[in-house]
Amino acid sequence: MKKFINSVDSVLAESLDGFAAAHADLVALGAERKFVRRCELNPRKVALVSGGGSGHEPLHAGFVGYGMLDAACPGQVFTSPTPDQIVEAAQAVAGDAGVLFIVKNYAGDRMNFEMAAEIAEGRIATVVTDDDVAVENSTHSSGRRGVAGTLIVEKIVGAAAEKGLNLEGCVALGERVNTRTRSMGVALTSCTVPAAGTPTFSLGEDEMEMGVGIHGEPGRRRVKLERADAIADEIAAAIVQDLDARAGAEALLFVNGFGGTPTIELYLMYNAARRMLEKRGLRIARSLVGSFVTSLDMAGCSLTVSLLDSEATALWDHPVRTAALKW
Amino acid sequence: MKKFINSVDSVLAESLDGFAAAHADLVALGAERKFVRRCELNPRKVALVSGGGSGHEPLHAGFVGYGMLDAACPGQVFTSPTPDQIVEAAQAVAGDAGVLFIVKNYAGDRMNFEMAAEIAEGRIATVVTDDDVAVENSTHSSGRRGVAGTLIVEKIVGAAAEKGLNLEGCVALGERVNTRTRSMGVALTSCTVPAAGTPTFSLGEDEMEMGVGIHGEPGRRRVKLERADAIADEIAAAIVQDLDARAGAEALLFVNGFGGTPTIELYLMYNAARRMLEKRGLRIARSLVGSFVTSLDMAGCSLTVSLLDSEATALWDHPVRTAALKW
Amino acid sequence: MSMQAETFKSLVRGAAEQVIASAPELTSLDQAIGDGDHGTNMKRGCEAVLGKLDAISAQPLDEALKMIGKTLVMTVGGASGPLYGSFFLAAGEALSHDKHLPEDLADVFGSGVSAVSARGRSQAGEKTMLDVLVPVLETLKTAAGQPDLIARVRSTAAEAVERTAPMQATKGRASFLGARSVGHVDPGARSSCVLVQAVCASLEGKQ
Amino acid sequence: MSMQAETFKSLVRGAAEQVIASAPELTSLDQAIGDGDHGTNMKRGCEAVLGKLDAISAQPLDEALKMIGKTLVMTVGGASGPLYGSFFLAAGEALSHDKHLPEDLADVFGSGVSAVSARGRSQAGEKTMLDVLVPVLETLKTAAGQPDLIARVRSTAAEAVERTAPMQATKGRASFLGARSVGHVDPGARSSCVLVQAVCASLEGKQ
Ligand SMILES: Nc1ncnc2c1ncn2[C@@H]1O[C@H](COP(=O)(O)OP(=O)(O)O)[C@@H](O)[C@H]1O
Ligand SMILES: Nc1ncnc2c1ncn2[C@@H]1O[C@H](COP(=O)(O)OP(=O)(O)O)[C@@H](O)[C@H]1O
Ligand SMILES: [Mg+2]
Ligand SMILES: [Mg+2]
Ligand SMILES: [Mg+2]
Ligand SMILES: [Mg+2]
Repeated sequence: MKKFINSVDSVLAESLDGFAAAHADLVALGAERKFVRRCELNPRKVALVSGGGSGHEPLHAGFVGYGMLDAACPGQVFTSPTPDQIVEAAQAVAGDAGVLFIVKNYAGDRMNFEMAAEIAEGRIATVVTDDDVAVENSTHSSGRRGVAGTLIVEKIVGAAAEKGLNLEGCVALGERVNTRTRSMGVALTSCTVPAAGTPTFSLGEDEMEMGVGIHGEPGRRRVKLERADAIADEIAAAIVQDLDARAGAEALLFVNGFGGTPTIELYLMYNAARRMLEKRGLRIARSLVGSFVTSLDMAGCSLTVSLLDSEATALWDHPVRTAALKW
Repeated sequence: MKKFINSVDSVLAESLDGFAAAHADLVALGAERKFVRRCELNPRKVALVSGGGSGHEPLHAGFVGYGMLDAACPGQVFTSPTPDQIVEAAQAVAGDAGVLFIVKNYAGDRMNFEMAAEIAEGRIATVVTDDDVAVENSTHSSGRRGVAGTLIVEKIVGAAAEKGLNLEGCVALGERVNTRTRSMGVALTSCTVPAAGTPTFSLGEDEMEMGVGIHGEPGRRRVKLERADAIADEIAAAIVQDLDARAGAEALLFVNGFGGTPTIELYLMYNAARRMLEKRGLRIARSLVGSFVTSLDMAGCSLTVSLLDSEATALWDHPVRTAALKW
Repeated sequence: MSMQAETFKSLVRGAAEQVIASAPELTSLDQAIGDGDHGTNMKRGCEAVLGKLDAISAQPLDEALKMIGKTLVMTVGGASGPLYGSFFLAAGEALSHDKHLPEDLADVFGSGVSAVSARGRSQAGEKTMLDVLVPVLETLKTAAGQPDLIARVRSTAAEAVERTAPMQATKGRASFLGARSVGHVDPGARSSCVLVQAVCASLEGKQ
Repeated sequence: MSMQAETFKSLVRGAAEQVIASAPELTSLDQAIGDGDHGTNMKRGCEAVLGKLDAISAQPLDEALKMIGKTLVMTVGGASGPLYGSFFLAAGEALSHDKHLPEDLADVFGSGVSAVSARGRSQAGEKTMLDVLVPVLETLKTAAGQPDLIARVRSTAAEAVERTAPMQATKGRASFLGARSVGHVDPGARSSCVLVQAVCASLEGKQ
């Protein structure tokens, strides 16, 4: 395992300390590093709290700031945060308008946020994201995973909350955006969880894992490495089929790196994905390219498509001032 | 070689097409993809043109936009752009105030920009960056390499040009910033040049290359992998010794990923580097953490320290609107 | 309370140490069909319990179990944190309301199992820890009072964990794998088995 | 002009093809003490020359050499692009001003070498292409008019390239390595040798 670390037990704490120090103008770290919150709170707006296992940086702490989240709770690497973290984060940022939890659809995340919602005081509502189309057989009862599309939900609902939308409105908007958002990823290499010390899975020199999850979970299948166009085509097909979009529909295309894939390749994939989506009748009206929802050091990427309407577009364009997203 | 590509010959072209499409609101691609330029030009300001081999994305094209570069010339992977590219870029963005070339100190870059300056019309001046302290023996006559500190020169001079500083002023400022900026990098793995198909060098499971260049050039020496604190300490010592800063001096700390190292590790390194620099009497007043000056898919990072004065700080803080840096 | 504080303490210590010792195995099971953190999660939780063991065993049994549950909830995270946490919270709660050990062991354990099932919206057969906990509960019921109860619980747990291998997961992270989850033992089932076996070993040692 | 267009064309084609064939070797030399692109750079430039070969060989020799130089400058990039480009531009320029082939071969070649040296601010002994070009120029001067000129040029180039191995680079990318550049042949010296040898082979075949 080749990583910049001092000890596997302190990776998260040291990384959070660095994050908070580097962005002290935007965020503050809660006691015992239980959460990251905005420096400047607005007590009249709905407070957005998200969180999840670490190892997906900059998700979620990198999205704390004006126009997006109010607080984020970092769990241990790939491990949901605990209810006390979430409760304390909610209490630290809650104003008069209630608190919205944005939770990726994993058993652990859902249960910990659920326990937090049972304990915390004040009005709390939850939006669950489940944008990953990788798992074909939807008969299994846990539903789909929440992956990179979560960023889009957080951005759009974050902007709406900033503009004064109430808690019910934020829930409805979040669910609507989630319903119109689909993602799928592919891994060229495994990630290595620091505490585990060995790669979560292993791929041959000519193999890739199609439909991989952001925790290194196996995906649809292990196949021979393909050309970028073929990869983009397969993912675009899976997404478009599932989205059931009308021809000419406007969409946001988000090409997300998993941590070990460099920018030059991400833009090449964007170029391929855009062509594959346009071929299928979508019009790419907004774009995001970068490593925002990572899986530690995994080489790979995911494509996310989110259908836009004028409301969603305006909220996407609304100013945002966080460590990882700024415009 | 596991990369998202279609063919090794078209990597750059496809990645540039993707970049230009994703950021069509900010940049436009020149004919034959010879350069990337701002959409909106200001003919009264000094035009900043940079460029160099590709494979370091988002450097330089990602820094084209308000407050930073006017154009960037992408060469083939790790290969300086050719004089015709540079001449056409200069002609496309030149206004009344002249053109400033910002060139990293490599024989190829210097010669190609020099030939371009000989050919192009109008007033042209050049600033050469050489911030890499890795090479200890400075008796060799090529001087030092220009690496991640180039970003800082481009940002600060870019802001000054936006505010109306003339060509001579921009040269003087660029040279001053360069003189006050030092970097050094370390690699945990090699990069793989697509056209070469194999890693440029190979490191054992427990080895790192201390002082590596951003093209995978060997560095000071190959040593056993160390803890993050020890790595940060060695680099900080080399930088501080070379900078010869007075105690209490304010500095910008830039922790730069090489492409294969994820954000969680970069913030951990930032945390370590900050402590090591503070121990040596520097005060970290500004920070940047991310993969901005990469070396394809190399795992590793570099630390850059730039001494600040109130002018440099104000110019660093000045708004910037590019694909990769925005505030 | 019929169980002495010292006995309880050594029982908890034994169980926690067993789980910590099996952390690498739990992690590698989780690498196969999950995200490779179950061992680390359980180790962190058990270390937290060991760190508070004096305070825990100073409490009456019901409060002690709740403290264990709370500690697990606050330190384990992931799916297993709320689930094991809920188990001990509910078991402690049952003892606070008219249940007594050892006579109501099956009921108390059953309260814990129900809490896991409620929190996880899951039941036996979905390739989770419940596929060990539910069979163990059955044995606790059917073999209650029998002299070979402990031995039967041990073999129930050992067999149950193996039976998760051919199952296809429909809950938890492994469910995202669909058919590819088949052929691997569930990590949470394994940690439940380790816990049950460790408690059995303590009780046997005491006999 | 004493050299026929057809001969010149096949000479250029032969040289370009030789460089293209040796691209993998050039790249692997560059991986050792540079950035691993020298073969790709030279291949790209030579392919561009081949693509324009009809137009190039339709020109008078001085213009043809300048066109080659310009093509290399515009397609190779890196350090080698301006250097080889300057070589051919200057050699063509020399022919435009009173120099003639074959009698002024050493002068014409010398103009190219001087241009490399001026553009690169470098000289022989710094572990670059000049460590082949300068010795070749010496041989062209000292052995001018001798019957074994071509053979002597070939052996000069072959020996010169090997002599770059023990040198420590003080120019180009390898200079950043300091003492670690010792022990490796310089990639640009090697490509110069390939070019010189290919021209020699063409001329030998013609004799
Ligand atoms: N809904 C559920 N009901 C019961 N047990 C579950 C459920 N979801 C997960 N589990 C159990 O939790 C275990 C995984 O725990 P752990 O790895 O610590 O959490 P995570 O899956 O969040 O990484 C699984 O092996 C399974 O036994
Ligand atoms: N200043 C110089 N003078 C002469 N030759 C040089 C100089 N700098 C570099 N070279 C030659 O160029 C070669 C490298 O070419 P290439 O790999 O194509 O460019 P780059 O170093 O920019 O990647 C070196 O091996 C050396 O022979
Ligand atoms: Mg987990
Ligand atoms: Mg190069
Ligand atoms: Mg797990
Ligand atoms: Mg090179």
